[in-house]
Amino acid sequence: MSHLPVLIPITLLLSAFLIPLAGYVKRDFAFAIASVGAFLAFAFSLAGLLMVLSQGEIRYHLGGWAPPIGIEYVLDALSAFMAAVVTLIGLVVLIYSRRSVLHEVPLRVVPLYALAMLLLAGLVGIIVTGDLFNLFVFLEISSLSAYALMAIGDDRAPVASFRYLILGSIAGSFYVLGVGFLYFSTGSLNMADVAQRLPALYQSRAVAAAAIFIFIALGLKMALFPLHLWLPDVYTYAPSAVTALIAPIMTKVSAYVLIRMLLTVFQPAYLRDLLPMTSIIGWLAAAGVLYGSVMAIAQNDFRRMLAYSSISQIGYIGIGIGLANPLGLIGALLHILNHAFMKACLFLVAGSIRFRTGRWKVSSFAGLGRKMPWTMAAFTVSALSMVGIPPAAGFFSKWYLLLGSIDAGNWFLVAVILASSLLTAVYFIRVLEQIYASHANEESAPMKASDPPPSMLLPTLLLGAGLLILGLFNSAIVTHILNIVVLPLHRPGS
Amino acid sequence: MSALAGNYTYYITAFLLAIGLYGMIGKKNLLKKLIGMNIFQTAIFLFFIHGAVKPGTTVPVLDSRIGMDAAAYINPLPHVLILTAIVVSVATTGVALALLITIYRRYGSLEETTILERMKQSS
Amino acid sequence: MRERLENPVVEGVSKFLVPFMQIFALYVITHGHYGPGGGFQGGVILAASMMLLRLSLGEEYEHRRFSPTAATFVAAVGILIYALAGLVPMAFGGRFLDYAYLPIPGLSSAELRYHGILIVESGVGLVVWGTLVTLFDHLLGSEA
Amino acid sequence: MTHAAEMYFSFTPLLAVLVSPAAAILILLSSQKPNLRETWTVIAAVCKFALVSSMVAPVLAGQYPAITLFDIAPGISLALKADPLGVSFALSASLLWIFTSFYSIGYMRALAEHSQTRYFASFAICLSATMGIALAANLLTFLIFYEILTIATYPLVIHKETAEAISAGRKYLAFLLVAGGALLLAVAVTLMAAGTLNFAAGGYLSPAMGRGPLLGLFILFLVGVGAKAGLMPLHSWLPSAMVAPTPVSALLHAVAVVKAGVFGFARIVGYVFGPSLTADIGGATLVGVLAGATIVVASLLAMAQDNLKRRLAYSTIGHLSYIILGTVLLTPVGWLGGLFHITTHAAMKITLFFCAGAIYAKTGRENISEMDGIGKQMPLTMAAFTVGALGLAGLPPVGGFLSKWFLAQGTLASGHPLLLAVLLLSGLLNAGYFFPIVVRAYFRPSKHFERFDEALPSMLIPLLLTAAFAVLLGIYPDGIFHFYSLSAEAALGVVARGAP
Repeated sequence: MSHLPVLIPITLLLSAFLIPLAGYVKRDFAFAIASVGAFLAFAFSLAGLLMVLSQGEIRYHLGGWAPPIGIEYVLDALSAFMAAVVTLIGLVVLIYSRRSVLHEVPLRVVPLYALAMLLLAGLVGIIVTGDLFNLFVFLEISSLSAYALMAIGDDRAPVASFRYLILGSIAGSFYVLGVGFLYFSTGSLNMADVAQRLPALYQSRAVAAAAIFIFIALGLKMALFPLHLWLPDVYTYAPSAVTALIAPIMTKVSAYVLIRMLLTVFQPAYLRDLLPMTSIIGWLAAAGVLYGSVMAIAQNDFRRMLAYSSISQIGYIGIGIGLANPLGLIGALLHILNHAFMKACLFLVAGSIRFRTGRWKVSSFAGLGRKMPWTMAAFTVSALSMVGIPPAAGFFSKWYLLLGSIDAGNWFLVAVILASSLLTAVYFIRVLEQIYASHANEESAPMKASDPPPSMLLPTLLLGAGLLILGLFNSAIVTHILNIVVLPLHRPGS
Repeated sequence: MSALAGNYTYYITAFLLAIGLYGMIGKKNLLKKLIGMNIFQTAIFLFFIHGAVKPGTTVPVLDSRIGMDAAAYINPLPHVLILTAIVVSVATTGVALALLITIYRRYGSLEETTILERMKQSS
Repeated sequence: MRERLENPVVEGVSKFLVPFMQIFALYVITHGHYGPGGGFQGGVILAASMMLLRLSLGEEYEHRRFSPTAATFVAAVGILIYALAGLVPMAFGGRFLDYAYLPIPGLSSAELRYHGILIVESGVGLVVWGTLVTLFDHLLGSEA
Repeated sequence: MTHAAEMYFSFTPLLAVLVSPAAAILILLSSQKPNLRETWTVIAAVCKFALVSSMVAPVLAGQYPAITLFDIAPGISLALKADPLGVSFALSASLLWIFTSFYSIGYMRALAEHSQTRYFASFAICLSATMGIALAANLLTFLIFYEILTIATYPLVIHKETAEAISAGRKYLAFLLVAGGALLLAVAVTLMAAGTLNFAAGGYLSPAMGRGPLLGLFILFLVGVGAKAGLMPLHSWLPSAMVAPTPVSALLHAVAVVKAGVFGFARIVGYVFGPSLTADIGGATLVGVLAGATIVVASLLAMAQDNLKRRLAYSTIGHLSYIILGTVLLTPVGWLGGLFHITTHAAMKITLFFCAGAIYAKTGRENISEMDGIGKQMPLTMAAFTVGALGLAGLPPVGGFLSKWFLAQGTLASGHPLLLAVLLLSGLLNAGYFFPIVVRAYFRPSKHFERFDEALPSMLIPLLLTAAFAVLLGIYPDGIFHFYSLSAEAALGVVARGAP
């Protein structure tokens, strides 16, 4: 009997509460506990993933109460994969964060780490839980810690955070409302149980309402266009380390829930064929892909550019979900992984630049290529990956999405995917030109700068190198993990 | 008429949801937005509690006169869920209020337009 | 820093209310496992009583009686109790939070469950109490 | 063959690809020591050529070294295979890299250029990508190296870091990334339609897909590789990119990058669609018209250029279309002419670029109108230039004559005498834009160029050698490196099966 499903969130939760205690003794303990906690959680996730792959899914009944009465934690290929991604990114960013946090917000170190661990615990909880209402609780735990984390930033951060809080609460409420409809229709909150009872109720309007409410909620949470309005400010004004933690994983976890709903709770056949939900998601996502890219081109603030780029990249994930065919979903899942790596790497680079030079305007980056060669190398790799240049990882998620769109015969999405690559190239090439080929102008007066200390540089490089490795060996991930995840889409009648 | 009467909680719920949404989106004052959020969440609590109701039953506290007959009690689960949701809502409101206090200290106002103006001035 | 309001009505009413709130909170926590209530709710009431004092009597005065550090400590102890109640059964062959496996001699598994949930509820109550007061102190007390 | 020898044999293509990235890393690490850094470049170039040339004999004997590395996507492996077509391209690129390495060292030092480490490292990556393109065994591997080549060339294009260079770089990326997107889509559609991406001589797409969709797919491929190949109307990045340092223009914009486009086109016509399908769907006619127009228009535009490198660029555009034309003639002799022209044109054009670079490094002059009488100062350079010009105009004994001769035969064999006229006209136009340069250099007196003063030996010797190589190809086409046999073998392999 394996306790892994529950150990992952509990480790994080425990360290979240130990941090303030230890932090009062010595500020550095906060960082140490956070790192150890994240490392353990990652180790458990990895072990869980390996166990799931070799022995099949692990279902864990909390307190020994069997569902539908008790709460169940489930590690299957999908949740184990996501848990591993989230904890890995969390670990890398936390290791990076120490110097950056001390530099930017020295007075808030202890609460920042406590909240960061709470955030991770919430996100991992969302991933492993098999209970619809428990998911809401974790969703709110992660959101609350995110609001507080984001508010620790410069002057505008609290306003951005408050806006996010209002929208996030709407999302949370809509989710509960949807769950309420599901519960009153099926009498159960356990995902597997609900899934079994739903097919008989597909004609029910209450179920349709449930699906709509849940999907609006998740669309808001994952910043799916046009529900993205909260995102740019939040990413721009939060401390670098916080953005680097939130940007790569938080919206992805909502995308995960969407996929979970699509595959496990509602059957693909329902959302794809009976309610045209997936195609609506697909169209919105396509609009978001283009909108995000165009807006990113117009930005001069590096972090804001990355924020809009996130909206666009989330659109890719949305396209994959919208396609709701095996190749498309593989693309979406792979993009969750790849984009987590890319965005984490890019925001770490942004943090390093801020750490060394205090700058964040693209137009003031001239000459950084010589000053911070390693950081900029990592940036270059992730930028190329964002554009979709092989063999960097970003290429392959686009590859599967493209195959999925062709498979679905949706040439509009094909055009969107290709066009967005080019738009992405436009805004990244602009930065690359500044970094490597521009000479200092008055805005970027010559500066003293160098690569950040190893504790910041190594995580950045690790992510950069990871992009190439993920790219070259994506096939292993796809065949061994993602193919299992998308099996429900192959089932007859779906 | 009976359809209206039988479903009146749903209408109230929808009405409250609309008020809450209006408050969150239409009002320019951040505190009023927060109040709107609370109304919105309350509407949802109401919806859940209504879903638990069974006519002619009593509160789900073990009563020796009724015994173990589950059908004689209202469904306790939605209450438990909503209790949790209320706690979550309280926590959210708490964090929101704290944010508002910080904002007020920095900008001296909770009116969105004023805040935006002062942001522009400071940058 | 919250200033003391210096308003006799507010101070008097709060001073009068707080003991009742706290006793009610303890009742809610300890009766949670067989009636409406529980650690979460009781903890909130307990925290609310503390906040009321902080608001009405001023933080400077109130911090001397229950400091922010103490609040954090309470939260951490609470989570420790909760985690132990959850993890100890795992060490004895049960699942997380499966109190029937708590190693307390002389009790049947039903009784173990009955008392186990009380332990957990007390832990949760402490956590919620401590966390809310900590949040309150952090977000309001110190100027950022 | 023993087991170990077999292992080595199949690893040769991989090593040929990997030599230069390894060199790039060493180059980056030794950025503070110019001599060491440039030693790495030369060693890598020689090793690469040795590796490629070691494959020639077995390939001609029918043994194609192949290696399948691992799955890059489910069911599609990262695989390399050295067939005659690939080896002939790899061989000319790697041979000319040796010359270019020496030349680059001289050129960069003579002009005391900045960022030399970045320059040499990018160059090495470009060559690696070119090898990958040449030896790719399936479309996805091809695509990956194709995109790497696009990106690795970018730092070389913007090397000067002037506003002009940066805008040329943007133009370059705009064209090539769009083309890359088209190619990506084409590859994806091919995979979904045919279920495989492995190249097969004679093509593997089935006509069952329908004529219209197939033509659409063909056009996507054409856009994908046509932009690199400078096929009109996708050519305009190439003259702009001439702002790059001359060795870049020489090797990349005459040998590696643009030839990768042409080579890719040959791969797609010969190994994906197959000759008969290309003819059936009307692709051959379409490309024939485009290529014919490109040849004539590019030659006319070349005449109007005063900047020597831009004139060479337009000349390159025209000559690339010779090769494209050769492949869509769909006859063995036409293919032979086209493929052989890859090598001969490379040798001749690189000579011309080297000459242009030598003149620029020595005198700082780029415009033809300023080169009156330069033959007196740099007689050897101009002699080499003359050889290249003769060859491009299609005159014996330079290699260009032979390839053009085969192409002419091909046009007749496939029954398109109009195309023969295009070739002949183009020969005249070539003469029309090259010979005036030669005439100015030798016969217009000028007081600026009185003394004999050649460029550095490290620049002069490579350009003399490439000129000699161009002549060698003309009089002894099978030469030491069997370029002729490789082209012939490749042409037969493709067209003998499934010719229309």
